[in-house]
Amino acid sequence: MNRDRRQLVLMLAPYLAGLALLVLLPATATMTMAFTHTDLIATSEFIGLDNFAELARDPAVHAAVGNSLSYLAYSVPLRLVLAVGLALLLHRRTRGAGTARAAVLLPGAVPELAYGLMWLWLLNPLQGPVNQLLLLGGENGRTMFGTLPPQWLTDPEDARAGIVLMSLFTIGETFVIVLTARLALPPEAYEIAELEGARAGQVLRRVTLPLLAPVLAVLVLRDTVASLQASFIPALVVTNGGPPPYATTYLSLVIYQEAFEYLRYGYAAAVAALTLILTVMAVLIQWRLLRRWAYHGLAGMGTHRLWG
Amino acid sequence: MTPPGRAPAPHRRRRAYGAAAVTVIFLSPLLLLLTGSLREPGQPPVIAPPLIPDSVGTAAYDQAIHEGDLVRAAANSMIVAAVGVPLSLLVASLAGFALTQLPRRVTATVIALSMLAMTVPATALLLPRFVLFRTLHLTDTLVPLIAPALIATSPLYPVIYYLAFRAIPADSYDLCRLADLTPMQTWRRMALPQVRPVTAGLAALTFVLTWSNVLDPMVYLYDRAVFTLPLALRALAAMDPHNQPVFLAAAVLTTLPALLVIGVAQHRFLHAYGPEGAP
Amino acid sequence: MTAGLILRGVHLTRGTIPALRGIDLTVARGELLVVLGPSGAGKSSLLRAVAGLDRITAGTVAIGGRDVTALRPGQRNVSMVFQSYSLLPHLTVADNIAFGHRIRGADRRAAADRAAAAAASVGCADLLARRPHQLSGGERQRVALARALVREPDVFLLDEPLAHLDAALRTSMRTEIRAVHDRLGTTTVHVTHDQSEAMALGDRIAVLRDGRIEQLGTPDEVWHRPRTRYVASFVGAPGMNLLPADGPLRPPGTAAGAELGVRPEHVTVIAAGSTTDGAIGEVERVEVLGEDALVHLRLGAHAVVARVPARTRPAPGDRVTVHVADEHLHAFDAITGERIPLPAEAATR
Amino acid sequence: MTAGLILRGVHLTRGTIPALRGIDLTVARGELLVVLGPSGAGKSSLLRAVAGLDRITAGTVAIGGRDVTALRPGQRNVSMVFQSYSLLPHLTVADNIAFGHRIRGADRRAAADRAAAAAASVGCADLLARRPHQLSGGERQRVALARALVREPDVFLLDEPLAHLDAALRTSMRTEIRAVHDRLGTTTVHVTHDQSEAMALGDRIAVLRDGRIEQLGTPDEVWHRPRTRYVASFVGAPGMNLLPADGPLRPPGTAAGAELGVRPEHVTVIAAGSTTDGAIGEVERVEVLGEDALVHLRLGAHAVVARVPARTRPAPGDRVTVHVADEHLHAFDAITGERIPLPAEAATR
Amino acid sequence: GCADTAEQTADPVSLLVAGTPDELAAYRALAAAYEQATPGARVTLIEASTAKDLMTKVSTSIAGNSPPDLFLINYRNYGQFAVKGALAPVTARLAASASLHEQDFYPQAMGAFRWQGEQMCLPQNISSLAVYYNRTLFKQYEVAEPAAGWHWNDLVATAQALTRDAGGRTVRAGEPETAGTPVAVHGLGIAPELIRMAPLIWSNGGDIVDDPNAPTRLTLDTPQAREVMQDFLELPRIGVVPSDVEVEAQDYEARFAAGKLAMFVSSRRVTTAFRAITGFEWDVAPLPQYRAPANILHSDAYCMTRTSANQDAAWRFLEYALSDPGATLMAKTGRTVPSRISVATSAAFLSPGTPPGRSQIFLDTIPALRPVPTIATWPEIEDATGKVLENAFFHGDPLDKVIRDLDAATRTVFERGAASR
Ligand SMILES: Nc1ncnc2c1ncn2[C@@H]1O[C@H](COP(=O)(O)OP(=O)(O)OP(=O)(O)O)[C@@H](O)[C@H]1O
Ligand SMILES: Nc1ncnc2c1ncn2[C@@H]1O[C@H](COP(=O)(O)OP(=O)(O)OP(=O)(O)O)[C@@H](O)[C@H]1O
Ligand SMILES: [Mg+2]
Ligand SMILES: [Mg+2]
Repeated sequence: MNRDRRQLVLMLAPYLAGLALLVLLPATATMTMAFTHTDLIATSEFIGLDNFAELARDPAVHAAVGNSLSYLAYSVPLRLVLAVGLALLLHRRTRGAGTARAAVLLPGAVPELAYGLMWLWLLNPLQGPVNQLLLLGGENGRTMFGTLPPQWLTDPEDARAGIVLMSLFTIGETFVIVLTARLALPPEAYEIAELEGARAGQVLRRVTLPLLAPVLAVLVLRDTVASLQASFIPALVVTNGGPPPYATTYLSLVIYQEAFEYLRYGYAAAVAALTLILTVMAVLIQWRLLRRWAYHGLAGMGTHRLWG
Repeated sequence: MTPPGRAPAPHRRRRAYGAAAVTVIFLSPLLLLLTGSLREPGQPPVIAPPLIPDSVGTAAYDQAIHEGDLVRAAANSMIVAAVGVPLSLLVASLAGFALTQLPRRVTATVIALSMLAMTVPATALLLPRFVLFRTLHLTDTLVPLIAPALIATSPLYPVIYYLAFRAIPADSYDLCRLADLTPMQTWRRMALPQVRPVTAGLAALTFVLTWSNVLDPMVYLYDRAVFTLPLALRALAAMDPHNQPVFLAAAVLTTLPALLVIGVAQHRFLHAYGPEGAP
Repeated sequence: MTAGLILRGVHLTRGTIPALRGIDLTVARGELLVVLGPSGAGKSSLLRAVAGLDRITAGTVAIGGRDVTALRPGQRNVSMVFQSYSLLPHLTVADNIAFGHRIRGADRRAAADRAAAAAASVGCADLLARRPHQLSGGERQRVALARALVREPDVFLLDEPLAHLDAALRTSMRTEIRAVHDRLGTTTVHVTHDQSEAMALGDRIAVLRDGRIEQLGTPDEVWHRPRTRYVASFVGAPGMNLLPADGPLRPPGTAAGAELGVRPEHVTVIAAGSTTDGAIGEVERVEVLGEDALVHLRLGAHAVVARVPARTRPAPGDRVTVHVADEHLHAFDAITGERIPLPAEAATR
Repeated sequence: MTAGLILRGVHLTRGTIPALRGIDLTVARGELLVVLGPSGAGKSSLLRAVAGLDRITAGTVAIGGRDVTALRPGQRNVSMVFQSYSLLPHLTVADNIAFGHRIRGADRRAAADRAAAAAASVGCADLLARRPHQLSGGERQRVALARALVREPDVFLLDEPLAHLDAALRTSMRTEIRAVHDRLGTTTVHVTHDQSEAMALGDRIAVLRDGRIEQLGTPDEVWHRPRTRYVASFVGAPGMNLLPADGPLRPPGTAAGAELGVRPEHVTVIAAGSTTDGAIGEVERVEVLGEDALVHLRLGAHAVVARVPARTRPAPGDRVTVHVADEHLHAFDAITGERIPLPAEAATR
Repeated sequence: GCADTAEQTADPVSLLVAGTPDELAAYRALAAAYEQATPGARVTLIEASTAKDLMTKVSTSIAGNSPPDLFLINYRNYGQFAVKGALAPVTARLAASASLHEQDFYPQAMGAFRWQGEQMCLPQNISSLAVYYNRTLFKQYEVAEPAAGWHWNDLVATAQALTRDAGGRTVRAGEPETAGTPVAVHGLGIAPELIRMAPLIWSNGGDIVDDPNAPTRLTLDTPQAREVMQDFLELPRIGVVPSDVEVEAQDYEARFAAGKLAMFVSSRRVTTAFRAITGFEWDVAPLPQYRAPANILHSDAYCMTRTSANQDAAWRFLEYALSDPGATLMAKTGRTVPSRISVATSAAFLSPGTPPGRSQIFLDTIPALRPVPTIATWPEIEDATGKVLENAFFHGDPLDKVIRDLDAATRTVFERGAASR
């Protein structure tokens, strides 16, 4: 047993080393700075919980927490549903499926600045294709739903919706992971469902989703985590944190600004700590909800520990 | 060769239409970038480029390659990807495999740590990592850009591998144990080949992440000679608005290798064992 | 009354391999047809064609008088046991069995009750809460059977549903299948390798070979009047001994190019010398199977197997006289393999 | 000579279920032991315990005189056929068979040649290039068998390796297994549900029940002297009829609390009235199995099965006289189920 | 101060700069020219693309104890470094220099980089606000071109005269007959930012902070400042500036380049971009005033890091970079107004024949230039006020509320700034 156990540990070692060296250690270093006044240039003094006291009063942080949480609430479910839907649509060999898969992945590969620019065009309030489309069915400058077209870049609500919309096009990662998980599901399970005359919805609910449950659970958690630190570059290009004062200021943007523009590293670390706490809380809540559901399924048929 | 699918014809047709619609929805916005890049640089900026370009020219591409020093940047990016992506997949799959075999407590801990690692905002890591690489005298080399391969580029990927390896029937593991395979051999001969779709998918994702990594090079790279594509692109993005086509051309050029990798990888998704891709 | 199941000119290709090549088959409503055939003959493919799991490349399938060729499996109302059980890994035994009912919108309680009853009928009542990977092979197979039997379809398709069960359980499951079948009067196609199962269970037996039906008849017919040499040698454990007509056994009036067949059960072995009526052979090997023994004999250049009571078996190396009554001989065309009526047989007609 | 395989007090728990509860077993070197037992009895668990795939909770395992209890499976040098085949989906048939050899560093060509030979011996020579999902159930099983037989281990562990094969193939595979076993002289543990396979193949038979060995003996012993009522009823298809000693059959000198057993093969059925020596029963149902028929009789309150030649079978509803020779009767303690010597038996000792 | 002066060919001098590709190319040319002019010297250019990237690089590298020897920074950001002692003063070196003299540079620029009596950095350029205008439009609608000394009200009137619909008719907000008519050309584009209002407030005799040397709060509640704010925030109501939606659809710069904006208040930066304009003629005019001429300083400077191990070599490079040939190289980009008087007044900057024809106004305004206060938290103050002002500008908040909000948003920031000095 020893030889195998040693090898297993070796197999895990690079990752653990990376994790410790590149994430855990740096993260700890930063987090300790949350209790200091650090400006990266000269001083660094311990100030206890002052940073936290300040961020409790900081309107930017308030707004960012609200924005990040609302982004999480909308984007996580929407992204997941869309990614799963697309993965299930495209997992089979049909004409055009390959192209479509590549198409879904591609937005994630477009450089962020260009991607932001593209959305700036798309969401252009006057001439943007998105609004042009919305105006198609309507008349008198109203959309097909009879509402005024959204002001993606100037109205706070619409701007946040715009950011969520943007996020829906970068689901490549979730999509690919669901797709590969779906490909690994046993065809026999589907034959059984087919024989029983299960409708598409029932197959989804009773076979596919439960079998994918562990993967989906992980993806939900990951997306939650990611959405609380959503890459701010496209958002920055498109809305620059506004419309004012803080309509699309997310936590990640606050951290970056405080740390590297205002050189308030200690304070940024406190915001990062806050983000971390929020994320861990969100993840724990979700995990409680997901755990029972995700226990079986793909993992259910899993192997037992062998060399343990 | 396409084996007879089980779905009856109308089903398949509907799926084909769906695929076409998805392609259109996801690709047409990107067309804007393409047509934007085909405009003549130096003209007044437009509100948005037309979907169908009025005049087509590649002047922007020439200028981009020249001013952005894209060839050298691409070479640097290639080096990073060529070393980083395989290394990252190796780390991820080895770790994912080990997790299926180690005691449950270890697994749970490592997965929790991975989740925690994903939780840490990237900006919070920037400075300590800089200090770390600086201490190791590795700034201004490509090493810090390859280093994230050690955490599998994203701590999500070992977990995904873990789930994939877990889904392999226990029998297959038993077989390998009977044949006295070491965990390493089991990983290489039995487990890894069975999760090829996962490897292909994660290869594409890892490549995209590595290829478009901009925060790390921004901090670690000083010398223009080691700039990677995202940095070169960032420089071009700072150009005046009338030179936007140049930036877009560079963006398109930057995207092309990723497109290639995605295309190849997605081809591999299909290549699973079994009628529907399942083992 | 319309037939329960009709296949006409059914062809099916799996991958590049033609698994079925022209199956014409009519199963009466309420009939239990057993399908026999060597490994790879296309038995599972036949069931899959009926269920609609694989698209047939030619021909038509009708169930209960309804052409289902173009219908999806779910629309065909068949219930199937897969050769490899095929349980849903994420469901408990109870949920696996109740799956079909739940899909059809049955109330959770009612479905659970029926599942429990079905599990009890296959002796798995205490496994309801387990998941498939926690079951032994035979237990999985029984759960799969329960899942199929719990429904009331137009056709049962059972692919070696008892292969992993012990003899006792197999007998009782066989009875259970028959009982369900008789109670519901459901047309059933049952694939098995077990001869006694085939004989005991089947109203008729279809012998499949290389994607074609070699013989279709009652167990009696298949046993006593194999239509071809192949069926003769395939049915029975072991199958008929086949010898050239000019070999050691030489019944009167056999065509020259024929081959003779005789079941091991009909080969009488007597200690050599006690009578001269028969050929002289040597015992090569003896296998005892409980009450009976298989005696492997060498008659000149030919190998012959005899099934004799274990108590009176000869010992290896013994020289014995081998005797076969004329009425137990079968003749087949040496080239086509088709059955040729023998005088003795012709007389009984 | 050391024993090929020794298990002492082996306990094994799967999940929370005690699958083996105290197995003591010695298999001689070169012996072929057949394991019989009902579904869920622990047969597969026994093989897994020997292979080391599951850690035993108590006891020791020794292979070829070497205590392997603490060794990992790979160090035990066993070769196994899994009940569910366990083929690797990404490898071709050839590579699946060659898997073990390639791992051990065998030259690619040599391994391929051996794989081809092994495939040919199980009749899969033309499937070498296919992948498992392109095979029929029986073909998969044969490939699994080939993969096990291609090696030369200290112990073969075969878990129902022939379950999905037709009778003809099963007979020839059985011969193949025996041949390999005889050639290599390898200790073999073979799980099967097929009685004739057990009888034909096994040097000895172990009957497992609920994780314990109920009887261990030669096929003859198990058949003729079942150690318990359970073995009596389990072995045979169908097993022994069991009747109370004060029931319709009443041999001289039976203890009051005993149960009598008689194999269906030994129940003689004669048209009622032709003789008065025996009990009178009524025929309830008749199953024809080729040459034989099973006659289900009712003797007063008791059900009895008789195996009679199909030609002389009675019809359902017939009233018949049932006779059993005394020497064919077995007696068991009604409470413990243990065998009780009968006078007739005692005499033959 | 532990530099090895003897060794000329020691470590190369590292210079961190940010800019567009053409600016970076100019720096590269500068470095090359220096290396050629000074045998054995080497310069390593560290290129960032934007000012933000530069800040990130400077801060991480200083924190990581590997700062560049020199970096280029805007004086509005330089306060954080000056205050925290990250910079090496150059007062003594300048005094001792044979080639560089204080009087070679515009004092307004030099002053902005002086901190507690020390010259912390040497300015590379000196820019200011100007009104870019579309001369073709002025001619077409026969509106008089702006002249030096014009008043804010003149600007507004001019803007009104130039705000036209697609048919060329003037559009006036509030006039019923033109209500709802889409505006094709707006009269004026000006970003609602503190640094745009500041010169106007100064011009009106007010100030933006209580004490320019040690600011503790904004003083926008003075009558002088109020008047300017009032006028400024009125612009959208008058309808001469594009609405927020229109700005988001097309920003001022693009709007001007597209000929849809008659006047645009900006610094020298946009010149290069506008030189690509072919569709119409354009020029620059001085910033309008209230009572007295006033303008705001835009300037970048070379700063030397205190922990640099190579300060002497760095200084030698500085001497070259700010010399006539060095400064001329940088002036050729056209983006900036050179801080070196001799170069600013040469053809290298004034570049006769290329627009803007009235480049001289950038020099003329120099005497009226004022810097914003040097305080560590100035970037934060700009961001915070920007948000309030943008809201007020486009949504028409009442003036009192705006001033209150501005004060509330900046008080603590000023406090922090004061604390860190
Ligand atoms: N993974 C498991 N988890 C829990 N219980 C199990 C598991 N596998 C088998 N069992 C239980 O252990 C007992 C022995 O199982 P085993 O597989 O050894 O039976 P078996 O004799 O091989 O039966 P079969 O003939 O049906 O294959 C059974 O009661 C079974 O339900
Ligand atoms: N997915 C597949 N792809 C290609 N060939 C296949 C596939 N499945 C089965 N075959 C082939 O089709 C033929 C018929 O297979 P089928 O499964 O119907 O046999 P079967 O009669 O059920 O055999 P068994 O008794 O071994 O289960 C066989 O030759 C088999 O090799
Ligand atoms: Mg089959
Ligand atoms: Mg078993």
